Amino acid sequence: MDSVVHSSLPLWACLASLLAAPAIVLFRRELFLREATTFVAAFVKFGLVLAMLPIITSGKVIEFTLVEGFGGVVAPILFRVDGLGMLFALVASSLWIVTSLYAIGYMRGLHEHSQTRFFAFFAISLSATLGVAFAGNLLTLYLFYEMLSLATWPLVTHHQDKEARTGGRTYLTYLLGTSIGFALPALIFTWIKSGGDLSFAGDAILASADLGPAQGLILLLAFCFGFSKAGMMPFHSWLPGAMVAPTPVSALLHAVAVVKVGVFCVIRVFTAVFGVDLLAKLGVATVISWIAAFTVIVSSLIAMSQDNLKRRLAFSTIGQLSYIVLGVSLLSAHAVQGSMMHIAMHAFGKITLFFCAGAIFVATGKKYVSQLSGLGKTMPFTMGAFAIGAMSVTGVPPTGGLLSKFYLVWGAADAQQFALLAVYLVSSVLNGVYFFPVVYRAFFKPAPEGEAAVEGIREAPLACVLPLSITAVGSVLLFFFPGLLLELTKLMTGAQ
Amino acid sequence: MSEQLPAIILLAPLFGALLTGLAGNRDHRRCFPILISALAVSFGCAIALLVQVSQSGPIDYFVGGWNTERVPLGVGIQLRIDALNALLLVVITTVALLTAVYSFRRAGEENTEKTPQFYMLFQMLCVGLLGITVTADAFNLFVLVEVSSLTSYALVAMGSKSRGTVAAFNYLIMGTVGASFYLLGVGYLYMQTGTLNMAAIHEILADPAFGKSSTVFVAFILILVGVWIKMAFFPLYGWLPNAYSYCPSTTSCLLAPLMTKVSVYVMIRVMLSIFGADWVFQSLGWSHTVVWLAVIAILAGSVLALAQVELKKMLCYLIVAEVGYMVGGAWLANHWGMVGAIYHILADAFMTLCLFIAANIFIKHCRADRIDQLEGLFKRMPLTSTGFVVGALAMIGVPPTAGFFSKWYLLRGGIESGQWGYVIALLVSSLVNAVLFFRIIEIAYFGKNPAESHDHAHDEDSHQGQAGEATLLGGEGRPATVIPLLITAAIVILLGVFNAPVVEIIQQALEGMPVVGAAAAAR
Amino acid sequence: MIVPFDIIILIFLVITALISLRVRDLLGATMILGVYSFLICLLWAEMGAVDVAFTEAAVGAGVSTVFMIATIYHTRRHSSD
Amino acid sequence: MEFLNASVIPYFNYWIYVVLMMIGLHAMITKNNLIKKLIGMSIFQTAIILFYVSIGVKTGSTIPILEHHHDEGHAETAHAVAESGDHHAEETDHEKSDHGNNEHAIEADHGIDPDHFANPLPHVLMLTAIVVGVSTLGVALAISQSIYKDFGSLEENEILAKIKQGGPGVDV
Amino acid sequence: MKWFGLIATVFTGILLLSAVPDFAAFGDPDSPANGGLGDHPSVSQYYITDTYTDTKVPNIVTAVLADYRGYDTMFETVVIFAAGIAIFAILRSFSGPVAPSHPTAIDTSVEGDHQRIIIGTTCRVIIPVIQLFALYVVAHGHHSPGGGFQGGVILGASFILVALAKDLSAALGRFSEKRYLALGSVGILIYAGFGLLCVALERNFLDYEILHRIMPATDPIMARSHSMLGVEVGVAFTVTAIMFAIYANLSSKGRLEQGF
Repeated sequence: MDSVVHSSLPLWACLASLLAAPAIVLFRRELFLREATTFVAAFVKFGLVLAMLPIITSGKVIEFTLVEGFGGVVAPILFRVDGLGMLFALVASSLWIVTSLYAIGYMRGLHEHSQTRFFAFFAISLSATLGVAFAGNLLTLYLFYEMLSLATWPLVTHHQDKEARTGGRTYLTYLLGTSIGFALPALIFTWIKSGGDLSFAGDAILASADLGPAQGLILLLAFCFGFSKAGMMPFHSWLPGAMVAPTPVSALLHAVAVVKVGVFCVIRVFTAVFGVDLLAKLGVATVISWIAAFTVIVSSLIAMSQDNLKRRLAFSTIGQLSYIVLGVSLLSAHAVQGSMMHIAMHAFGKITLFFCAGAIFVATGKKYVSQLSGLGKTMPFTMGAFAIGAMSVTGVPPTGGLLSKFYLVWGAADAQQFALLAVYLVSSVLNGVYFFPVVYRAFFKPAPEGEAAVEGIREAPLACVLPLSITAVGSVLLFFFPGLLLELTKLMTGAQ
Repeated sequence: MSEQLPAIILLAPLFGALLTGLAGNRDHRRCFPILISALAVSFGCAIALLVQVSQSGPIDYFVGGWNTERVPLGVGIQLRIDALNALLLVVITTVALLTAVYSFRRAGEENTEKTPQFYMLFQMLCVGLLGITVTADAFNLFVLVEVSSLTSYALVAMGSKSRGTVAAFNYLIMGTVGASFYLLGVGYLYMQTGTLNMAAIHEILADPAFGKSSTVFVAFILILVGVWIKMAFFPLYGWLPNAYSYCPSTTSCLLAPLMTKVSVYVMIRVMLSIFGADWVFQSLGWSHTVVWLAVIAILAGSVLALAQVELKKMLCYLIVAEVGYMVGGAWLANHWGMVGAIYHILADAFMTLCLFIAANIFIKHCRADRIDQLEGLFKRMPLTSTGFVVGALAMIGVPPTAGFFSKWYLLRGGIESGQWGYVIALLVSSLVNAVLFFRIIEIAYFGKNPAESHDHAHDEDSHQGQAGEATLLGGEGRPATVIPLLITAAIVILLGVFNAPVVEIIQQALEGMPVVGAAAAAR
Repeated sequence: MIVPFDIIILIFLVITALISLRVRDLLGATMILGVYSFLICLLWAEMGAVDVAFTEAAVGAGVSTVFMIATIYHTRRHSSD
Repeated sequence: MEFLNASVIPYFNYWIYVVLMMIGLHAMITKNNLIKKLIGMSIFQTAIILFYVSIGVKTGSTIPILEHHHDEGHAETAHAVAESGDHHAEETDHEKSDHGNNEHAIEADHGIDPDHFANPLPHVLMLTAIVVGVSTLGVALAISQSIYKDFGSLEENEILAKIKQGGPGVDV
Repeated sequence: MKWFGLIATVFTGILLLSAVPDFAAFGDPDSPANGGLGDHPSVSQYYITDTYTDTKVPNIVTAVLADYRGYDTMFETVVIFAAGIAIFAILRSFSGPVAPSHPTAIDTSVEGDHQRIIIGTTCRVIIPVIQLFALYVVAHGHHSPGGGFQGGVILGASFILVALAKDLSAALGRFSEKRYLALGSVGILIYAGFGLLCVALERNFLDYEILHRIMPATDPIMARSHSMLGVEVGVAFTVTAIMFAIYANLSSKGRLEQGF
């Protein structure tokens, strides 16, 4: 059993960005100070997460109780850092640094309004994300999950125009609707069934509960659809809607933080709420598998038909998220490991792609795939990074995406689910089909007549290009040095 | 002196009212300090009582000292403070105090020449509500209900809006019917038991012979219907929306959080302390029917709220829905449902207060009360908006606000008792609340609709002229209105985060009057 | 047992109540309400509730009638129903 | 006739109270004129008072005032009562002796037969109820005057029509 | 609305009647309310047998009203007071005098002055008598029907009579607005003051017994009796003031000028 370390580090890691929000508001006139605050907070946060890393890798767990629960009346609000949480926190906090840099370039480049509000809510969103990562029980998880939905709303609707209004409406309708309508009752039902235990520590919450297959299925579905940030069909359409947001938001939140929070919650539900053993006994996980498989295929097909680059990426994200859900629902150790790794791999790949999309928009104002012809010549760094990101998401070596997909496929084989294995393979092909035309068009098609005047390299601002290069390099590095990730995921699957 | 607290808590505002009458007429500026100090004394008493009760159990206080050995229970009037009403006392005094701060200068503007009278009615209303809460005598409760009702009719009718007067008349008619039904019910009980003391009645009714008595049955229905009218439970809610939305702003801040909640308290008190859970849930066996009524109330309240274009009206219909929550929770006939209902009394009082204060500041600021006229307020009034958003989130039930945890307990009760209709209604109403409030937040956040911007251009300019963006709080209301709002918002959150100790106290209260009675436990 | 006196008064009570609600002249209705109050006060006195009867005589038959007339004087005397 | 004898005549007061209450309630709900509503309210409230007073009636009893020759000076009797009060604490059973109208019987309280006096408690309660009734009536009348000032009418349908029109005097 | 009202009324009626056969017979001295239930003797029996020893007040109703249930009565007075303040708050208008041309519903034109003289003279004769009687009712409430409330109403009615016979301003000349509002407050102040005095002497609220310490020449029981008189006077003050206040406001539409 893992030994427990009590430390307030998780709280401070969480608070680092939350406390930065008022400071950002305070410095709203001093642009330099404001952005410096963002950076300092990002680095502090990352540092705090890193500080916890040695403890976690040594096989221990950090716990911290924020609010006590009294005599079984209600669950306490409690932080608990384990391998999975650590992995997610590392990804989120490291990418925040990069995104901050990118956001400054992007927002300044486009002279966006209300930048202060933007940065403040961005910081709050990160706090909520880390809160989810470090949540020690379902109640805390739910609390930060809701906080994240609400804190990102102003970011999604940042443009405050009609489109943003509609997008924001869809966003909240789906996220709040499902979390209140499905997740909350599921949560309370779990609380009753388990006799007042919601903690992730020790055995799975429902491991010893008396639960029939029908109840189990309903509960599982309620959780999976309730955490609709995971984007499983039919509750996926908030994500394309959210693409009205400025690109840094789409990049960090809708490729990393928000959506990954969704799948993170689903993984928690599978591993810590039900437990693999119980699910295997009930045999209900296949239903989820097939829903996820359906989502994977259908979203890839839809992605192919999208001309708006960000929307194409969004549908790709939906598919990739369901990879993770599918992996964890296979209930084999390797697949679960693959799912967890895919959180990180996909994060690096997809954020690169979004950064690229944003950089293209900043530099040229182009939003559509069909406009990208010949762009490889004027924006070689951006498009190069785009190619790497696309490779990673598709799973082509030498990028990190290959590793996680490998584990997923391995897991499917372990579980003897060859039909689902085929789904993985087919969808990888589809990924290629919708990404590589973009790369091809950029590098090998001549620019349209009217724009031929542009000569030489016309990249986006350095603050935009630098981050996307970093994340692209990161994707490649993850292929060569996946040790830490493997270690963290093993901590989780080994514990089962 | 500490054993006299149950009397002093009421006497402070009573003397406050009298002093206001004697001293305030000459100089209106004297009213406010008197009000604040009277309510502060009450508040202190309430806190002291809560501490005392949670440490050493219920307090019995016999007015007139009629509790010697040879005097049977019920000869004099008894006040009884257990954990339940101690909590409620704290809520009432806190809400009253916050509203009092809010009323600073506002009341003077709204009732120029009648400020002392306004404050007298204000304090007498508090006397009534506190009295309802502390008493353990069924008839005394009626008298105090009348004190609070009569003052609230007047407070509603005082406004300058003529529709408010009409609403006050309806309120008066309905209120009188409600109170009379209650009185009649008490009469029926008195006829069967020969006493008016709640504990004594309870003791007599515990005899199973009364399980079938049609008099007791009718008494219960009369009291229940009477209290339902007072709390605006669904089919009987007609008086509430107009009365609360066309009255002066301070009045609405005081009445909306307190009146219905206190009525719910009375219902719970009647159910548990007079009739007893055994009788109500076992002999009567109506809990399914009432929970379904509550479901209808919740859904109807939510749907009607959706149909409103005026902000305060919408909030009023939400109160109707919230009453459904509490009635339903109380009638789930299990422990957690009751805990949820009681916790929701506390939570809803502060949520409603928060929303009403914010709404009143908005309305004053925009000089308009329609939802679509609230454009761009967030930029101009960030603090008020924060308060409003906190209240809205609590209404929706977002953690960690108090609204989430009350829903948590209510849902738990609903699931445990298998009342799925109620569970679904709660969730649907949460979603409707989400739609409602985000519609407002959207309007207030996005600023004006491009289509109709020219209508309000001058409005915008005038504010820019006044404050511009130079100061953060340029467009805010007065500190006296914003500070209570922020305190309330903080309470809403703190009550949520620290719900466990509160629930502990509620459970302590329910130990004295179990929801699942002895008969049910024995089965 | 109930004495016939009671029964007669009770029946008269119902009659006066109905009349006062039927009469369209509000002043008349108020007067008849006064009669009603007076009758009920007699009844209570007969039932042994002298204090209640006394109060009702002073309040129901006396002051509240005056209050009502004061209001009718300032509003409309005729009622539609 | 049998029904009358069995369930109406012994409960005649209660039947009439219900009838009066229905009359009042019906008027409060359906009458169009506000003053008529208030007349209904008065009838409604007196019906309840009638009910309460009826509870307290005892056949063959007298009014709840002990006869008392108070020309004998207070201090002396008070003293005697104080003594007998102490005395009383030991004796708990109320022996029912003949009701005596003399001073002595009153002082030795167990000489009082409760059956000889009407039940005082409903009377007390109803004094309060009457007071509440007149207060409510007063406030209601004030509100109706205020309505008349704003709408020029006391008929509910006319008022509602004016509100709908948003006519003069209506500030919505 | 008509049908709804009828259905609601009939339903209520049936509900109420359904319980009637379960009632104890009318006038039954052994009904639960009158005689108590088995081992629970009814409180009213206690009142009848013990009031005199407890309080030395022969009128049981007064004793119960002002002592046993004095707390109720205090709030009953508060209700009255609240009604007075409420009516002031709703109706009182301070705007300047308005021409008395508004149409009145009732024709009050009196034929000639001689009727006014008759009324005036009669009133001059009977008003003192009424007021004296009112004071008697207040003071004699211990021994006969009556008490603070009834006396107060009568006293208030005598002022109303002044207003009716002459006009409102004449009555207000004797009993001005400032005075009656203050008197209303003072009445409750007296009542609650008695209670608070008991608290100050370390007994429960309204436990008059202890007041014998500060009242001259009383014992605990007479202290109750005397304090009851005191609170009745308080009630009478408030009721007098508020009855007149209500009338004054209602009869002049809150302007306190002419009245009728």
